[in-house]
Amino acid sequence: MAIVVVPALLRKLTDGVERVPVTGRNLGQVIEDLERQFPGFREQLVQNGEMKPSIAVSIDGEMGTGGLLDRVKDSSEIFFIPAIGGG
Amino acid sequence: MHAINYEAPTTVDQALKLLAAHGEKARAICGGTDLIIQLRAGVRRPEHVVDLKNIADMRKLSFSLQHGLRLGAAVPAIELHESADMRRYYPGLTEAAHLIGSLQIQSRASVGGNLCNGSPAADTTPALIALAAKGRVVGPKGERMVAAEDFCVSPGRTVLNPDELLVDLQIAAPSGHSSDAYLRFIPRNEMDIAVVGVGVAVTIDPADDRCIDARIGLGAVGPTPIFAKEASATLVGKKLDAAAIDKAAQLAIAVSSPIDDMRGTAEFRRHVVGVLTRRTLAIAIERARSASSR
Amino acid sequence: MAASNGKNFKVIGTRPIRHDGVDKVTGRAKYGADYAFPDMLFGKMLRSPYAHARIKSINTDKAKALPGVMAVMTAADLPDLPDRVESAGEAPINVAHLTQNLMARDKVLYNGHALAAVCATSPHIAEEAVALIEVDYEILPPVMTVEEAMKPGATILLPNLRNKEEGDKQTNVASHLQFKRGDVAEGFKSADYVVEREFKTAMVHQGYIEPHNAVAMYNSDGKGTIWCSTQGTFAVRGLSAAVAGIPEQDIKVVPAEIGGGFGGKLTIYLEPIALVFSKMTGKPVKMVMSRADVLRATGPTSGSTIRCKMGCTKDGKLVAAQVWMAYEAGAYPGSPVGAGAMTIIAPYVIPNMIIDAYDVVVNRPKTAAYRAPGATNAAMASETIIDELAEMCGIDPADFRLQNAVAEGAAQTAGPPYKKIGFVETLEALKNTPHYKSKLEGPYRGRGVASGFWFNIGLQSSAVVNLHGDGTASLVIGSIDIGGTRAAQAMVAAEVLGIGALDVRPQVADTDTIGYTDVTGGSRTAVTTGVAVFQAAEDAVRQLKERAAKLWEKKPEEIAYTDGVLSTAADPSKKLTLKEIAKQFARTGGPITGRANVNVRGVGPSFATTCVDVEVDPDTGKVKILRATCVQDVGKALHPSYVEGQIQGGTAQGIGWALNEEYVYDDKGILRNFGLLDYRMPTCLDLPEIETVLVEVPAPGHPIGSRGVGEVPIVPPVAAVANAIARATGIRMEVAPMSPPRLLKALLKKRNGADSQAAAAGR
Amino acid sequence: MAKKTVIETTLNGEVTEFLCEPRESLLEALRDTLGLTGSKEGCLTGDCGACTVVIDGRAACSCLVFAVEAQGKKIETIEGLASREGLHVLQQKFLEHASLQCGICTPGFLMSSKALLDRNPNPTEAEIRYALAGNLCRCTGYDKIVRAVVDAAKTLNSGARAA
Repeated sequence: MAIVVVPALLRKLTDGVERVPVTGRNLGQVIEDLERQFPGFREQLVQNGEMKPSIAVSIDGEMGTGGLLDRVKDSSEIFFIPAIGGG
Repeated sequence: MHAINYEAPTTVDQALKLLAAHGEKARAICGGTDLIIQLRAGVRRPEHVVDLKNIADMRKLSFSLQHGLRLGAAVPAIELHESADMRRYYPGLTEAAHLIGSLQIQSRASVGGNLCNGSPAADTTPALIALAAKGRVVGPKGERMVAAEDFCVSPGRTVLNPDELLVDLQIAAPSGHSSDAYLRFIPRNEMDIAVVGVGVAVTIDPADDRCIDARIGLGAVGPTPIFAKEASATLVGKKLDAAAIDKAAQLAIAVSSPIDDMRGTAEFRRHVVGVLTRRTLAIAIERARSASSR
Repeated sequence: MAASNGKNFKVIGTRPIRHDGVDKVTGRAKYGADYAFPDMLFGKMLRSPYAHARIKSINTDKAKALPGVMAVMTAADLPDLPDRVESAGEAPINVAHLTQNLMARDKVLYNGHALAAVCATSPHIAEEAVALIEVDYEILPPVMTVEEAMKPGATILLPNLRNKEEGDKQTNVASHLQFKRGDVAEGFKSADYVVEREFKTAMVHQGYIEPHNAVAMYNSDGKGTIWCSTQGTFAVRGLSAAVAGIPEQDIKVVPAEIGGGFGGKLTIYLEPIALVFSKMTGKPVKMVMSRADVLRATGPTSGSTIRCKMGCTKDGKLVAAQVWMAYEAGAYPGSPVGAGAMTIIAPYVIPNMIIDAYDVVVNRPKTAAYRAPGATNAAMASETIIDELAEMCGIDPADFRLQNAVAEGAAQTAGPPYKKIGFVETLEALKNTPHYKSKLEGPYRGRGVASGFWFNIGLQSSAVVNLHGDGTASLVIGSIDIGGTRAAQAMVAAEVLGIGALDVRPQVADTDTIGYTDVTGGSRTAVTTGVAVFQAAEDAVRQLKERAAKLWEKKPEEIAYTDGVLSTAADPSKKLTLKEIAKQFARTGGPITGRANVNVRGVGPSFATTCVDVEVDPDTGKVKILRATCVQDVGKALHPSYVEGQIQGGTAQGIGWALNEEYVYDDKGILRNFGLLDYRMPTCLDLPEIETVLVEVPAPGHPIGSRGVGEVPIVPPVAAVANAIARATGIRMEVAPMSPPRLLKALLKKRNGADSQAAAAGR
Repeated sequence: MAKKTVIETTLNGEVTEFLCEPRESLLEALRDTLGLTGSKEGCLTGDCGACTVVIDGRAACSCLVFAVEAQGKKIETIEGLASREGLHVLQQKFLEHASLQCGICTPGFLMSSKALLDRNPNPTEAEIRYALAGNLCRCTGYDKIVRAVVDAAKTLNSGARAA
């Protein structure tokens, strides 16, 4: 199963659990599974059918670019990170 | 910028007639490096701008050991530094003029304009005060001489009446063992307005190295440039050792009344007046001692 | 020349004269303000004299009545956009805040906030008319610091801003982020040395020499064109469409040359205003900011308060870090505090850490990006404390960093592991520089070291390579060139095509000519657009092979292309240079155009380590920079001269930030230093020669191995200067800039303290 | 509005006439009336030097000169720096040393440098830095600019001319 590493401030949704095993072949399915396990997750990450622009996703060390369609492997490690801009 | 009329007389008389005609509505301009900025900012709103740069008399810089210096009020600052006489006989004033803004500014701005702009932080004014410079002011009622230390009355205001002109600045030739120096403190190494400026002129007796005469001018530590009388007087007749210099520095601090602003705190300025008075005196004294080689 | 990543490059790494160079040294290059059209009008903004006020009424009658005035605008002439976060350009943006920042609706939130505009036949008349607009303000108390803004019961800037963490109350805290690892309490227990300090850094401006500008022409067919100096034409198109209420597809944005940006020209200020004025008047309209407008009302970067506590063992192993940081967002949310949090300890392996970061609105201009946004403030705190810990351990500051440095596999602050990075290499290279090996002697002199990290970003780029009949190529890209990236892109294409850098003519195209390309920012242009250019050139090469295959009756797989020559192993007699086959394009299928569009995933992050020697005037607190060296991992330098230039420029800006640059507001929240006389950027008399060392640890996944180079060099200097001052005077400065009044105060305090101790000791 | 006056000046060697309002700066006349946009507006207070031109042999900020003051003066701008023979040595050296990034300050630096070398063909680095202190560059850290001027002076003194 893929692992979602829960951001510090969202661990209130998981009673402090940091690493959550999830199922899903893409990011959208993973978030749905998170929502099933810990209701309230979706609204933290998704805004009208898309990843919130303020959140970036790292899957296996690569920054995602396909939003909810980004592929997830069984062995994947997924991080939600604040989006940053440069100068 | 609001609409203006521009006039460029070629004689002092023409200039005076224009100023008399326009009164408060006119403003004289030399380099314009202050005035044009003030017009854009709406700080001054004259209807008529009278350019003095085309008046030949006011563009003359003449020096002789007999008559001293006559510096036309419209002479660009850069010309002081380009004059061997100025560098040799008035190194302090020359340094001060060479510190006004950039070379681009110095090629326009004049020492006379620097004085007439009436800024407490003007670089050349403390140097003029140190040299006991007098300004020749001409108006409809004739001519009067105004000492540099009496010229400014408040920030941006001078003794000039609207119908008067500063034609030139006059400074006596230095006697054998005298010289001057100017230092200012700025956060960067160029381009800033003085946070503190100190001009010093000293004359010493080579026989016993005592001070015959000393004058200290201070900038940016009061509403106008300041002649530090007591600080100057305390040196006269004394051997110019560390103690004497320190006493003068303390008195210079005492006469300062600086303010807090974005360029420095009052506390900082008071401290630096002391520091710069010591440093500037040291330079001027050294120059005066070696002036004998003239 | 042999590349550090094993590849052999012929063009990459050389120093050709930039393609746009002659235009720029002859004054012919056209910047935004240089565009002019017949019958053009000029727009000027009315800006708030107050820091915080409610707009009760605006009367524009007198302004409209002034001869020469063609139109007057207020927020009522723009669509009232809902609170909605969109990703435009590189970072997410709230379009309601965006439009209110361009033209205040019911409240002005900072001194300089625009609330009306005039369009007239001359800029002078427009200025006079602006002065005739009458506004009735209800003045509100200004909130100028994060401390005031976060106090319970603080005056609220934005009524819709609510704190979801604590019972959904109105707040000035726009967001709170937290990063956590291990057990901080346990970590500090295991520390032999612990240092905790609170740092403040002032709000500073990018200081580009060219003021913001825009020229707009709206036609009767409902289509508009904007010429402007921007870091991103597509961002201008998207944001201007939203603010002006004009469909995006009806706007074309033409990139003028740009006179510096450093992040400050990623967003918009004038563009949609000029466009709406053009729509109102039917004439072309030019708007150019004054320098005062630029300083008062564009986006500087955040001032900040950072409490940082770090601990290490006596042999110099970092064991714990605890950080509380709050950044000024300005009038609307969006400070770079997130990046600050993710960079502050990024260079080090620290098993136990917790970082809390707050984005706070205050009555200052809405901040914009500035070169590695947020990272310089953060490094001032962490790198100062690291230096102090190294001193306590008696370990050389470079060695201390070396033994705690992150390398491939180590966890980043947000969790994911680093790939191949070159931090260790920059530290080792520094130790071998003549500068670091030299001895620094003399009173009140000190040497300071600091390091910095920056992510760099990828995003989207498009590139088109056209091959011409003479065997040369033209390159079309959408990435704005601020510092020589056009030349770098041409070199990438030339490398792949096996021709000379000057045989490729690069051109930055408008939004209707090239595919979508994200902003020039995040140090992405040379690197990410470089990937698009590389692939576009490869696409052209693929087609060249097909043409040769056709001529030689072979399969394309049998054709090789090296150094601009086509050949086939199947028949050594057959060879065609690019020039030769170019002559045959017509009879082999017509012109060849290679193209590529990319959305690049991981890009290589950058590390820099800077060493600064200073001399302090103990009587005035003035700091002289004696020598400065910056060592940076650049992956692979495309055009080394411009890479060095980026490093020197970033270092210079960092030194300005360290010594004298700061926004000075009075107690009413009015900006006092709104000109370049008193906003003191370094002149060439304030800086020494800035030495650079380019370390090349190739970035994995990049065809050339390049890393972004533009931003990271600004991260270390403030801390490096602080550390140098500490070594020179024994004083740890906690406020940037370390201006003469601040340093002198500290020097006198220390001296008097010493005196009173001496007195107490009866000496 | 005061009515416009005709100004006659020698601009880059050519006798030139233009109309201007008294409140217009020389910079405005050059850029907006004469279409010579090589001189740049950076601050309008004489602090950045981007508008530097040479008036009667001396560098000046054209933003702090009224256009009417140009009457009878000899004015050189960046547009006049290169000749039919090619680029001025300073221009060539600025390119070779990569002395520009965004390029907005470059015309001002070139004109200040020209004014310096015309008066002092053999300046020290300190003299160069002093002469350029009135020109702000935010991109380069100045280093490559100073190198270019040093090199240009050397080339001029060696008698060689670029292009």
